[in-house]
Amino acid sequence: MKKIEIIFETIYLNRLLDLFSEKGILGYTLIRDIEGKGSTGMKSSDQIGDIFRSNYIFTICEEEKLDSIIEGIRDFIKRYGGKCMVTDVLLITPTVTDQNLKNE
Amino acid sequence: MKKIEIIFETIYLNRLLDLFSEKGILGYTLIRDIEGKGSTGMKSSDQIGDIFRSNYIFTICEEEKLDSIIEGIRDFIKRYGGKCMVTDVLLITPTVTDQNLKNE
Amino acid sequence: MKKIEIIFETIYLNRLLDLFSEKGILGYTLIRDIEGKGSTGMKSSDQIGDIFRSNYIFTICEEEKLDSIIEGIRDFIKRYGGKCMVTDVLLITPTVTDQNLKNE
Amino acid sequence: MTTNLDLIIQNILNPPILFFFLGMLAVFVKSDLSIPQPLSKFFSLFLLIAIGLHGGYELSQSGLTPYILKALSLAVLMAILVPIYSYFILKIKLDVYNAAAVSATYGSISAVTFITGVTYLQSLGVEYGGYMVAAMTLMESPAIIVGLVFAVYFARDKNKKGESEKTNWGEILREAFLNPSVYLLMGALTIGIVTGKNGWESMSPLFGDLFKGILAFFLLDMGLVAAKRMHELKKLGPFLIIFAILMPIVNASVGIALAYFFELTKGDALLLALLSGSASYIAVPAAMRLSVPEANPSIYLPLSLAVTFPFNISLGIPLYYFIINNIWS
Amino acid sequence: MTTNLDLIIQNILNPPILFFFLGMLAVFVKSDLSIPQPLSKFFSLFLLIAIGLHGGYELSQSGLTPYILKALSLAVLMAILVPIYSYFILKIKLDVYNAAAVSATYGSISAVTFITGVTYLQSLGVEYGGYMVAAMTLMESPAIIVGLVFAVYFARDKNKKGESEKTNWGEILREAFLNPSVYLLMGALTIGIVTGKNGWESMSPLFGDLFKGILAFFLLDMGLVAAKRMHELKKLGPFLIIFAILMPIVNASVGIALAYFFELTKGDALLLALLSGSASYIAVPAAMRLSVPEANPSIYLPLSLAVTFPFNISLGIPLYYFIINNIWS
Amino acid sequence: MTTNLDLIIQNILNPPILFFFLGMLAVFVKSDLSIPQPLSKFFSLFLLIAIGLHGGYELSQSGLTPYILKALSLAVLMAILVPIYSYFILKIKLDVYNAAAVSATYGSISAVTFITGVTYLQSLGVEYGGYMVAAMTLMESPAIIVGLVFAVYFARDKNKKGESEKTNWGEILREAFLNPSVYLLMGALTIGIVTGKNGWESMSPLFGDLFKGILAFFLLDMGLVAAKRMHELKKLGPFLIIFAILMPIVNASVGIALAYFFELTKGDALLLALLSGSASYIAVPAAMRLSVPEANPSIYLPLSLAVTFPFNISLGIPLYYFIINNIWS
Ligand SMILES: Nc1ncnc2c1ncn2[C@@H]1O[C@H](COP(=O)(O)O)[C@@H](O)[C@H]1O
Ligand SMILES: Nc1ncnc2c1ncn2[C@@H]1O[C@H](COP(=O)(O)O)[C@@H](O)[C@H]1O
Ligand SMILES: Nc1ncnc2c1ncn2[C@@H]1O[C@H](COP(=O)(O)O)[C@@H](O)[C@H]1O
Ligand code: NA
Ligand code: NA
Ligand code: NA
Repeated sequence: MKKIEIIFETIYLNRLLDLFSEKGILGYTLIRDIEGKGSTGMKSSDQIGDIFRSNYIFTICEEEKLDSIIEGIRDFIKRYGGKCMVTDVLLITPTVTDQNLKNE
Repeated sequence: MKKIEIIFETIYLNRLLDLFSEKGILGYTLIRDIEGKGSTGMKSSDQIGDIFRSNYIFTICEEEKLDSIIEGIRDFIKRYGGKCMVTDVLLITPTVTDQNLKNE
Repeated sequence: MKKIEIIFETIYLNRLLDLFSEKGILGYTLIRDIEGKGSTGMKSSDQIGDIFRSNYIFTICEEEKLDSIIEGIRDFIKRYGGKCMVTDVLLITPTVTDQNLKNE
Repeated sequence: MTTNLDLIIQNILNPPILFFFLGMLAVFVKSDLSIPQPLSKFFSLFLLIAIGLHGGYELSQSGLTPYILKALSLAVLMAILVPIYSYFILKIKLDVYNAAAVSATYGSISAVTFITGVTYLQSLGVEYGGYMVAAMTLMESPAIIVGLVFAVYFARDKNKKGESEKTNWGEILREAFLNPSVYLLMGALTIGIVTGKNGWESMSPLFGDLFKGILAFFLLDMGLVAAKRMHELKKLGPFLIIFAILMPIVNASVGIALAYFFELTKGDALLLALLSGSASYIAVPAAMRLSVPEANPSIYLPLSLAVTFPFNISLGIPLYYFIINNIWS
Repeated sequence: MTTNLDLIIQNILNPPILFFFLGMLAVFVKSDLSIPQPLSKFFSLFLLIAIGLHGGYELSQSGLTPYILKALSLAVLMAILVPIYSYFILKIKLDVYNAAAVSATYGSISAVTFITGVTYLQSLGVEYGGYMVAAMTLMESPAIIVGLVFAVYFARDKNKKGESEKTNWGEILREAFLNPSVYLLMGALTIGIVTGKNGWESMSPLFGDLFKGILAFFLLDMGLVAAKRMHELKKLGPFLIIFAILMPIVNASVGIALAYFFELTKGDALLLALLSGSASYIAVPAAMRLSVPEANPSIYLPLSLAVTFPFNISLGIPLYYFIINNIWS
Repeated sequence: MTTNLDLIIQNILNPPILFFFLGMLAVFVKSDLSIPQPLSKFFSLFLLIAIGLHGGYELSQSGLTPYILKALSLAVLMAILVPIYSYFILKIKLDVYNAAAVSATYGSISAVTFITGVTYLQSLGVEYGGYMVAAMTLMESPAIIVGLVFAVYFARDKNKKGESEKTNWGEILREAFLNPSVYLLMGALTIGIVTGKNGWESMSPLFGDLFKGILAFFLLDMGLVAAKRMHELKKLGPFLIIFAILMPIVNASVGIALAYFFELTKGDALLLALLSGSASYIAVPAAMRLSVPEANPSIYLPLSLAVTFPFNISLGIPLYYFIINNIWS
């Protein structure tokens, strides 16, 4: 499975979630009010109001879906800024066999 | 080394930590009150009370311990829900030689 | 690209950011007030004051820079404690070609 | 003579109640209004401490009279009765685990419903006893135990096939009697009793004067949270929704009957009715999630939070008072 | 006779203003003072509710007189005029998107500037109308719409080459009229009107008595945040910095002229001037970031927060009052 | 005549103190009670601002008399003396770094201990001076400098072998004199002086009337945090535990002797004793962690927070007052 991590401005959360559901992403994990620095300056968590604040989200998805999702995220980042990373993960499910662990 | 990440309901934190110490896991990092969506609906951070709230935890452990820990986590998830992922990481320690970095 | 994750005591944040800029790290993402357990006991988020509190930071950087950065972080950890992990990630940029995704 | 409608309007034209509906409306019109969790926590800690301190102070003035002991006994009786008969009603449609969890939820109480009733009595100028806070505290825990006994007893057979998961009664008792709500309420009550008049005077600028304002703030938050859970009601079907409205009325009526029979005052009768009719949405759901993970929180939480709570604070309070007013006079 | 300097000192020797500068100073001397975000949120929710409730209560006492309707109409007029002429001034140096965003920011209002003006009037013993809170509420949204119409209209050509991004007017209207600030202010205003004297009396120990203290706390926080944004001003160049100081004076003067022409009282005139001269730093920046992502928030936020806001609360208020005082008498 | 026991009971039957023990008890019985960090921060910001404003207001009324200058000088003297002799006592068992860190901790002060003493004097009706807040502010920083000088001076040899880590005195001085506690206290004190009676009147509904209630809330939190650190005491051994109880008594006694010799009033003597006897658990630990990372925070924080603080607020205050009462009369 692939883990897609995205850092984005808080204010665009709903648009990102819309993108997710468009692309058939049904699960995600979100951490609000993180901080960070990048090409667009500092984002900090102690703002008054929602400008210059960041969130972090990740979703685990099947490799087959990856290309289509990444394409959507690339457009998102082009328009709204942010960063996106992809890594390989092994998802542990209650039913998976021990075999999977070895083969990672 | 392996990084084991788990997302679970806040209310079961003590049980997960019990499982960790049972399995000889001595170190972990915890982020409270994250949000997320999955098969059991939305977990949000602005609940009144502790139901429908999630935490995120990860632990770095040796590959030899992995199987035994994963087995415990699988039971945990079967009973209490949640998600678990495993990835490879390189742990940097003050004493490790530069060699390790190259060999990753 | 490489993802360098560091867990460190809140109080040393400025010193770590100084190290980052010394080493030419221009971007990072920071999550404050996480919790954790390790060789130096429990760090919790509900302290009064800043002692025994932890932050989590990560930075994505090019592989060429890795050795120099890790060396600095190793000194940092030796003096101030903390944990550091390195993983491989694929950074998605608005301009990257789909080729990169395949080659990961 | 005040009519039923007057009683309702008197109740609804109360800033805290209106803030509750303002919160609900925010969700329905998709305003982004939100209240960060540390503030919710602050408001609920504040309210628990305030209720406890004030009740303790009043108890320190009144002492423990036979009348008070009678009222406290009736409260405990209701806290044991309600979850028992609720369980068997719920078993009609639900499995053992969910029936146990829902009955525990309804057997326990909602402190905010209680204090909304108190401010209602104050606005009508009707007397009530500070010892009813002690009654409330005593009513929080029993239902957790009753619900769990049902879950363990009636689910024996199922458990046999699974691995032998022993019920950790120590943890459950701690959860029932030492969960933060009960603990803080008992603690503040005790401090209120021990420090008496002097204590209350030094604390009342914060915990007395600001009480209604903070209640309004907290109800705004509860409105937001309750409305966000409402969409889950659709999946639950009519039986449970009707249960969540009728059950409070039934429980309140049983409370009223007992209060009448044992000659409580009108004010105390309303509070006993409200305690009997209200359902928990913090302490009991947390206890159930821990000890009966098989039960579905998307059943017991929305019923309590998004149906019974709004019903009680808007229509329930004046309705129960209307009944009491007619019977007592 | 009070001189201009007296008026300034009278304004500055006010704990809330001093706390604002204490916050700024903390950043300049690199003290680690910080206020967690949930507290900022608490203070701003508190202030909005308090302003709304009190304004609503006063409206419930005064009713809707022709004079009040006149004042409200002038307010709406200013809220539409200001962003229009600001846009064309800003276009001298900025592109369409940034000009639209900055003009929307200055067309809308800052509630904290408004209430700082109110406490100033109170300290001078000058009368003003509670209905000005309604005026403020009406002035929040129009500039968002005006700014967006400009952005969409004048950027048509550019958009043609890109993918056809249709403007989502539904979302924009919701953002304009139902953003948390506007929603809460309207809601509290309505609750204040509906519950009248009784309502206000039950809420005033929290939302009335503590108002100035919480304002001081919030301004301490705003000082910290404003000072942290100051370094961004260097990049903006003199045109915009001068704009951020002159524009409030121009807008306030237009407001004063209208107030004089339509015979508002001195107190109401000051508040209209302040509303016209103040710029938004919460609601409008959020709306602009959402609907005009092409505009650079490092332009419109620091101008409003780190230049116009400090200017208005320290020098603007006494300056505008000095002008009014000389014209009216 | 009040006996020592009466004095203790008078102190302990105080809601804030009782809430402290309620917090501790919650940890011991494993209740899940917790107070989110933004609330702790709110309470401590509130208390610092309130103490500063009120002290400043009183200073603005009294002016700077020779008596006050004497009291302030004694305070500074104690703040320099205590860490010096503490260091040499601690060196018996600890290494340079830990001895320096612990002595800095005990040389500085605890604002909450101070204000608990103030409320104690108020409950006894004993007079004290608002200028003691200035004394407290002056006492916060010197011990940080003294501790660091010891650490740097006595650890020279060790440092030689390691890489040449130069002590960053700029950062250390900023940490000593501009850490958030000192900064906010000084700032609020100044605002209190500058705005005088009018200023205090506008702020007192929040920062005056609610003071004891917020203190109770904060002490509940401190009880939780202190109890959670208690398990670390086991590892520290009897020398340090005894130090953490005897040292406050010694330091307070030296303070009392000086106060008697220089003819301070009874109230001021108690406050000087408390300031001398109390230990820092926020500002100094943070400064030490930054500038002496070699010292173990699991030594200096639990000693101050989990031993000295509870001792001082429960038994120390009445004990010191008992001594003063006997000597002065
Ligand atoms: N090199 C990096 N490593 C980790 N996080 C980054 C990096 N660059 C940017 N970020 C995060 O992405 C956010 C937006 O980046 P940017 O669009 O470059 O301003 C920043 O606020 C950081 O939180
Ligand atoms: N595909 C996914 N990617 C990332 N996080 C997920 C995913 N699915 C579930 N989660 C997280 O795991 C939690 C529990 O998931 P579930 O048990 O499926 O409801 C959710 O609330 C999310 O925080
Ligand atoms: N094995 C581990 N897995 C994950 N996080 C760890 C681990 N060990 C330590 N940590 C984190 O690193 C922090 C400092 O660790 P230590 O220096 O060992 O006390 C802890 O508070 C944890 O947040
Ligand atoms: Na009940
Ligand atoms: Na304006
Ligand atoms: Na001391």
